[in-house]
Amino acid sequence: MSIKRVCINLGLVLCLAGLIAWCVLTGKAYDIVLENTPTTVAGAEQPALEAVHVIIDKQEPVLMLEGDRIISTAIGVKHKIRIDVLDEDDKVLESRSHTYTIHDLGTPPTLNIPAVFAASKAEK
Amino acid sequence: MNAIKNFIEEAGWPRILIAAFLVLLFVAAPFVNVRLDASLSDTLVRFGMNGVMVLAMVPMIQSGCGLNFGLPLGIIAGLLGAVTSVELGVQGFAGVCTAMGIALPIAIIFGWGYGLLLNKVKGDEMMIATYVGFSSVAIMCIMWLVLPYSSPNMVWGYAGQGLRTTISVEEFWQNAIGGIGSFNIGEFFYFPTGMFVFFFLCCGLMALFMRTRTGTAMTTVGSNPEYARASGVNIDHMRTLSVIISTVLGALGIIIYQQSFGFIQLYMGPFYMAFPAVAAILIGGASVKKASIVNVIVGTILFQGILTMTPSVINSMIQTDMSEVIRIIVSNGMILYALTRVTKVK
Amino acid sequence: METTPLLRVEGVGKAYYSNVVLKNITFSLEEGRILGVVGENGAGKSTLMNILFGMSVIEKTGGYTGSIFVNGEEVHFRRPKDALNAGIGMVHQEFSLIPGFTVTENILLNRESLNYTVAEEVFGSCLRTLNRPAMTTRAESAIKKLNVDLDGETLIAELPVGHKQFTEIAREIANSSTKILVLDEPTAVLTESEADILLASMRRLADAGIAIIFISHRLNEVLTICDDIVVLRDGEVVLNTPTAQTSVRGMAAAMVGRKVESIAPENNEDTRLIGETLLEVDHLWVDMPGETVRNVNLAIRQGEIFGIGGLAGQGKLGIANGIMGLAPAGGTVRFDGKPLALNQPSAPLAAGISAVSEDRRGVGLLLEESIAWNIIFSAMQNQGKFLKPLAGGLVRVRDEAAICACAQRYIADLEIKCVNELQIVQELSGGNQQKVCLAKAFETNPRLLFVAEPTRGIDVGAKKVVLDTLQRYNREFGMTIVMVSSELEELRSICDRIAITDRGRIAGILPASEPSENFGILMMGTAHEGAQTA
Amino acid sequence: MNKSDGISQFFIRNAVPLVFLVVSAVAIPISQFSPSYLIQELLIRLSRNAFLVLSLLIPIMAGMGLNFGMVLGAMAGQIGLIFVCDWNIVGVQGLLLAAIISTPLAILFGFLCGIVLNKAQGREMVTSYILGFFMNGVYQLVVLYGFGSLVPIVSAKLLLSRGYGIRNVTNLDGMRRSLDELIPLNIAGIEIPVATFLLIGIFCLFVLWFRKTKLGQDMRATGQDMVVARSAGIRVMRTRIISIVISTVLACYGQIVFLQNVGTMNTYNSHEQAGVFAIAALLVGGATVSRASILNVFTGIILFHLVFIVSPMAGKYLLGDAQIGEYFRVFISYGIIALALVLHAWRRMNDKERARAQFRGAEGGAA
Repeated sequence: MSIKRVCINLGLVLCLAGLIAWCVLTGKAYDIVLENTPTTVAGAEQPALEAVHVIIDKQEPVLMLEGDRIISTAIGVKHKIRIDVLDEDDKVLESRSHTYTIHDLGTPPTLNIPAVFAASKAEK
Repeated sequence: MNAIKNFIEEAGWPRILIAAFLVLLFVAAPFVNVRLDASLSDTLVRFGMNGVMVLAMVPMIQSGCGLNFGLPLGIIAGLLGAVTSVELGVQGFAGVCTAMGIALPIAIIFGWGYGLLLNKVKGDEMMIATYVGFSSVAIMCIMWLVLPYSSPNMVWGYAGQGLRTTISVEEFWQNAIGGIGSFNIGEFFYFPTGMFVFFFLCCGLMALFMRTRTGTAMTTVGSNPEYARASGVNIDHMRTLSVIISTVLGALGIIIYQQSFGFIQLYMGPFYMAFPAVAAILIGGASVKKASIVNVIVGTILFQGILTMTPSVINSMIQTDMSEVIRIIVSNGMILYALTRVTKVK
Repeated sequence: METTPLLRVEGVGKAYYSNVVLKNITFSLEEGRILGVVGENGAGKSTLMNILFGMSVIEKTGGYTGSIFVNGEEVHFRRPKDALNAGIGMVHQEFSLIPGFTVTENILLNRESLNYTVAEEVFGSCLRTLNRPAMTTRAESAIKKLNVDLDGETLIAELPVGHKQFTEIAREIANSSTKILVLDEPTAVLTESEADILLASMRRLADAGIAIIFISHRLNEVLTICDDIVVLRDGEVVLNTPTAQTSVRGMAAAMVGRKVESIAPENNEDTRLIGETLLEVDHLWVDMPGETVRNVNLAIRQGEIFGIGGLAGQGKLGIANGIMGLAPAGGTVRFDGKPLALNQPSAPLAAGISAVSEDRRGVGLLLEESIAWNIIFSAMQNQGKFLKPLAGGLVRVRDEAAICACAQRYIADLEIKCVNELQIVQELSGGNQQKVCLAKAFETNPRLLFVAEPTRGIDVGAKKVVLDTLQRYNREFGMTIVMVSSELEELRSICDRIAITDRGRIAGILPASEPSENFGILMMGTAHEGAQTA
Repeated sequence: MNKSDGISQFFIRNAVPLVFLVVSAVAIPISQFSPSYLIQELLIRLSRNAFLVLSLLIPIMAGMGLNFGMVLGAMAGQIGLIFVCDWNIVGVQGLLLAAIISTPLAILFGFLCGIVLNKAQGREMVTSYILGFFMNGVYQLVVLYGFGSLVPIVSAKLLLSRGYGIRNVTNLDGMRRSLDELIPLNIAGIEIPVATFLLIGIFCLFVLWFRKTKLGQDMRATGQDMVVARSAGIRVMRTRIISIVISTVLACYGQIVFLQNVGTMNTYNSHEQAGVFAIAALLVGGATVSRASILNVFTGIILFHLVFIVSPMAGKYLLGDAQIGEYFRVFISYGIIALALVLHAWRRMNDKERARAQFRGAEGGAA
């Protein structure tokens, strides 16, 4: 068996492995629990938000009122979450984004909206 | 040692495994609270119900036409007879006889045409038979809707026309043959004497036929068509005749089946009916080229025994109904074995 | 100038178990020469070629003795591939071509020109693509060497027989390593003009340096084209000479001329009554594959033993099969003055003609059934024997007792060696199977019996029983017998008259007492045109 | 051959597609479907089925007839899909992964099938057919009893309530039409599954290319005359097995493509349907047991499914009963296979006769 043949075969095997990895990493769908409940971040009390639109990646916005717990799905490992705080007329008051990987969220993956909201504020 | 080896070679592993499996089931039955006498009785009833259809395989195998996967054609003839008999409202033994009387000429005509077709496609009979069977079932589905039957026992209530998928023969001729001379032993054991008499009558006639000049010629055609031709036998006639006999037996077989079962199943009912019959005769020791009446009897008992015993025994053992899967694997595995084995011998 | 010959065969012998078929064969073949090999059927030609080509049948039956040299080096072929590698190409009698492929594809079958593809790095060389232009060029050059008009793009199925033959030869030439070409009766299927073209191509190939071994039954062709001639008889080289030093007659005599012990037929004229014409055959043609009968006229007399001989493929077997309705036939056959329907196997049986087929296992026997069944079947089907009434004559079933009795009678009479009459025929030896075939035919009490190749593949003892039995039935019951055989001496030993077939016609009919050479000349198809008489 | 003979030959050769053309020409107006609906439906069915039907081509080339054993490939594909569903991988990635995991399975099945068929030479079709049934039993055994007990299945959504065995219907929502809609294109309200067609196109090119390879040539040789091919040194048995393996693998991909379009999977029935409909469609396209081309595939799918779509409605308007149309299409799927097999066997016998007659004629001429 020539070196060339070995190289090509090896390359193909690597490609295949890469493909599998890519499929699993970008194609796996996770159920994420979204909570809009009061929580404590670094000692600071974060109250639940009154009404927000939660947008994960490019999915449809999910409306969450105070105290809601919703199960949503996210495909892939890395996600960008956007939180739009709404006023009484459903107008966007403030919009904040946050990036996270699925492994940051623990099992089952849980995302606390006030915490994310606070964290992204801290980033700014 | 040698004798055992010979026996295994002769019978073939699958057959021995199946027989052993059945024995095991019977042995295990009392331990899982399955009544032996009831199971035995069930097996016998099913044996009587299916025996004639298995017997229908014999003439075609013997004449070299292979396994009759086209059995549904005969079954359709039987169904037509049965349905017509119910339409006429004949009851009891006379009803069954009417059904058979009507089915007979239809089966002969079907078998004749089917035989002519098979003579044109020598070597490919089995595959074509399968699909001839399937398509005839499909076309009859249309016919059941269209044919002018009107008995309120059979047509759909709301539409007033088109036959129902299952028609009860309870009021007409359920057990009209099976019930003759039947008796019970104890609470659970029922013996359908009439059905057995009928089945063994058919077997006897078949055995007798096989010993006549024509029957001998038919076997010879299957064994070596060239030899038969050189001896002045008309091969095509013999093959056609065997197909007709097979079709007729299929028709009678389904009527026997129905009178015991209590229902006529129309539409897609006969679709896969050839497969259990084919599997049974193969389990009984027949090959694609040779079959005897002993094969029929042994095969039907083994196959039907497994069909009755697996649901009850296995279910009690593991609380799951695996019988369907076992049926599929056993029957098709057996056919597969026969198909791959015959070429190896050649 | 003395050179090493391209091929040298030295002292080659071969025995199938105890049966010696080749003894001490020695000859050599030089570059650019054509060697003609002639001999009767069974003289050992095909065995010799099998050895040369490394067919597995030789190795399986214990190999051969002696040695073969190619280019001075000793070789021992175990597989056809070895022979191919050594440069020996063989064109068999049966075409080995794929009908739906073009001429080019067939010429280069499994030796195609290929292009590199990336896929082969993963899945191996079988995924290279075909290089059509290169293939066309190679095929064309091979065809050109033959100098025949053959289009590389035509499908084989659309070619006439002759061109198929050329394709076969081109295939061997296309293999550039081919130095020796073996042609096994290449002209047998050709028309005369095609044969001429082939012979011319052979000459061209020889001139181009290829050595050719040419096997043929047409002595004239051998004389015209070959440089040297080897004649085989009974597994021995009886003549090995340059062509110039022999003639058709010389070859024919060498081929058939035994130690002419002239088996004079016993003086039977006084004990036997040869009667009037019983079977009359007029312009019979029979379409039997490999044994085509084109135009045969015969008259067979009541009570005689009539022999039909001739080389394989010349139609002698076709005659019997045609009359028995087993192969499509035409012409007129009259039996006992009444016309006999052809193409209808039951007609001759009903008229009282039976046959013992040359294809014992294929047509003659029910291998998986008992001896008894085999013997009685014909008589039962056609004459309603061995049936007994049951249920007051309503049905008639096999009379097993009578069947067994009958079988036992024949087992004793013909010395069939078996356990009992219920033994499966498959388990019997060839000779005993043949006796069962005879018994089957005798049981129908035929007035005329065709016996085809009755002694083929059976041992000496059985051979004698078979021939003696035939003679006995002829003497005792006056049964007219037509015996078809490739073995001339066997025919001469029991027949009264012998017809020789050639190319589907009767080349001539001679009394059995004629010297062998005369039969040989008839067989070789070299007799003058007027020989075709009835 | 004269001209009228040529025309009649054309009609005889193309009898089946022509009959279907006539049937659909009559039935379309009766069914009262709008052209855009029909086109949309046909496109969907073309994209769904083309792959499955194409997978039949290679065994035909190798002379093994219609590969009824392609259901084995479909089973492998379904097993892949079950796993992917369980791991909750969605979209095209899910399909790709399903294809990757089911490939070795399909190769194994194809290899087994090839070995069995080599043992049943001359009756490959009926054997592969029964093999399909047999493997269906094995499949059920594994999926119905093994999955969730022996084979770990995480997702409770897939399992039967008893805790093991896959449910009768597996939902493929995550992958539903993900390939079809990968490259969206909408012309005049008709959605065109571009990506699927691209894939089909690539595969057609593969088949064309494959015919030109040495292996393809060996397969054709084997298909036409096994004895000659063997004597020429071609490894016949191996070639036959490879052809079945390729077919099985492609059928596996075909089933995945098919199911992503449908969006739900009948765990225990989907594969059974695959074989019959693919074979019927190919035969309707004018293919025979021994010869099939890519053109046959596409004409076949279009004609077969046209009749399939319109027959229930046509039956309803014509006879007042949609059920008749339903049964009619069951009949044509089986009937067409029966007819094609009969025609094939018949033609083979006739050809043999004719070849002999020709031979006889030549003899006569020479005499």
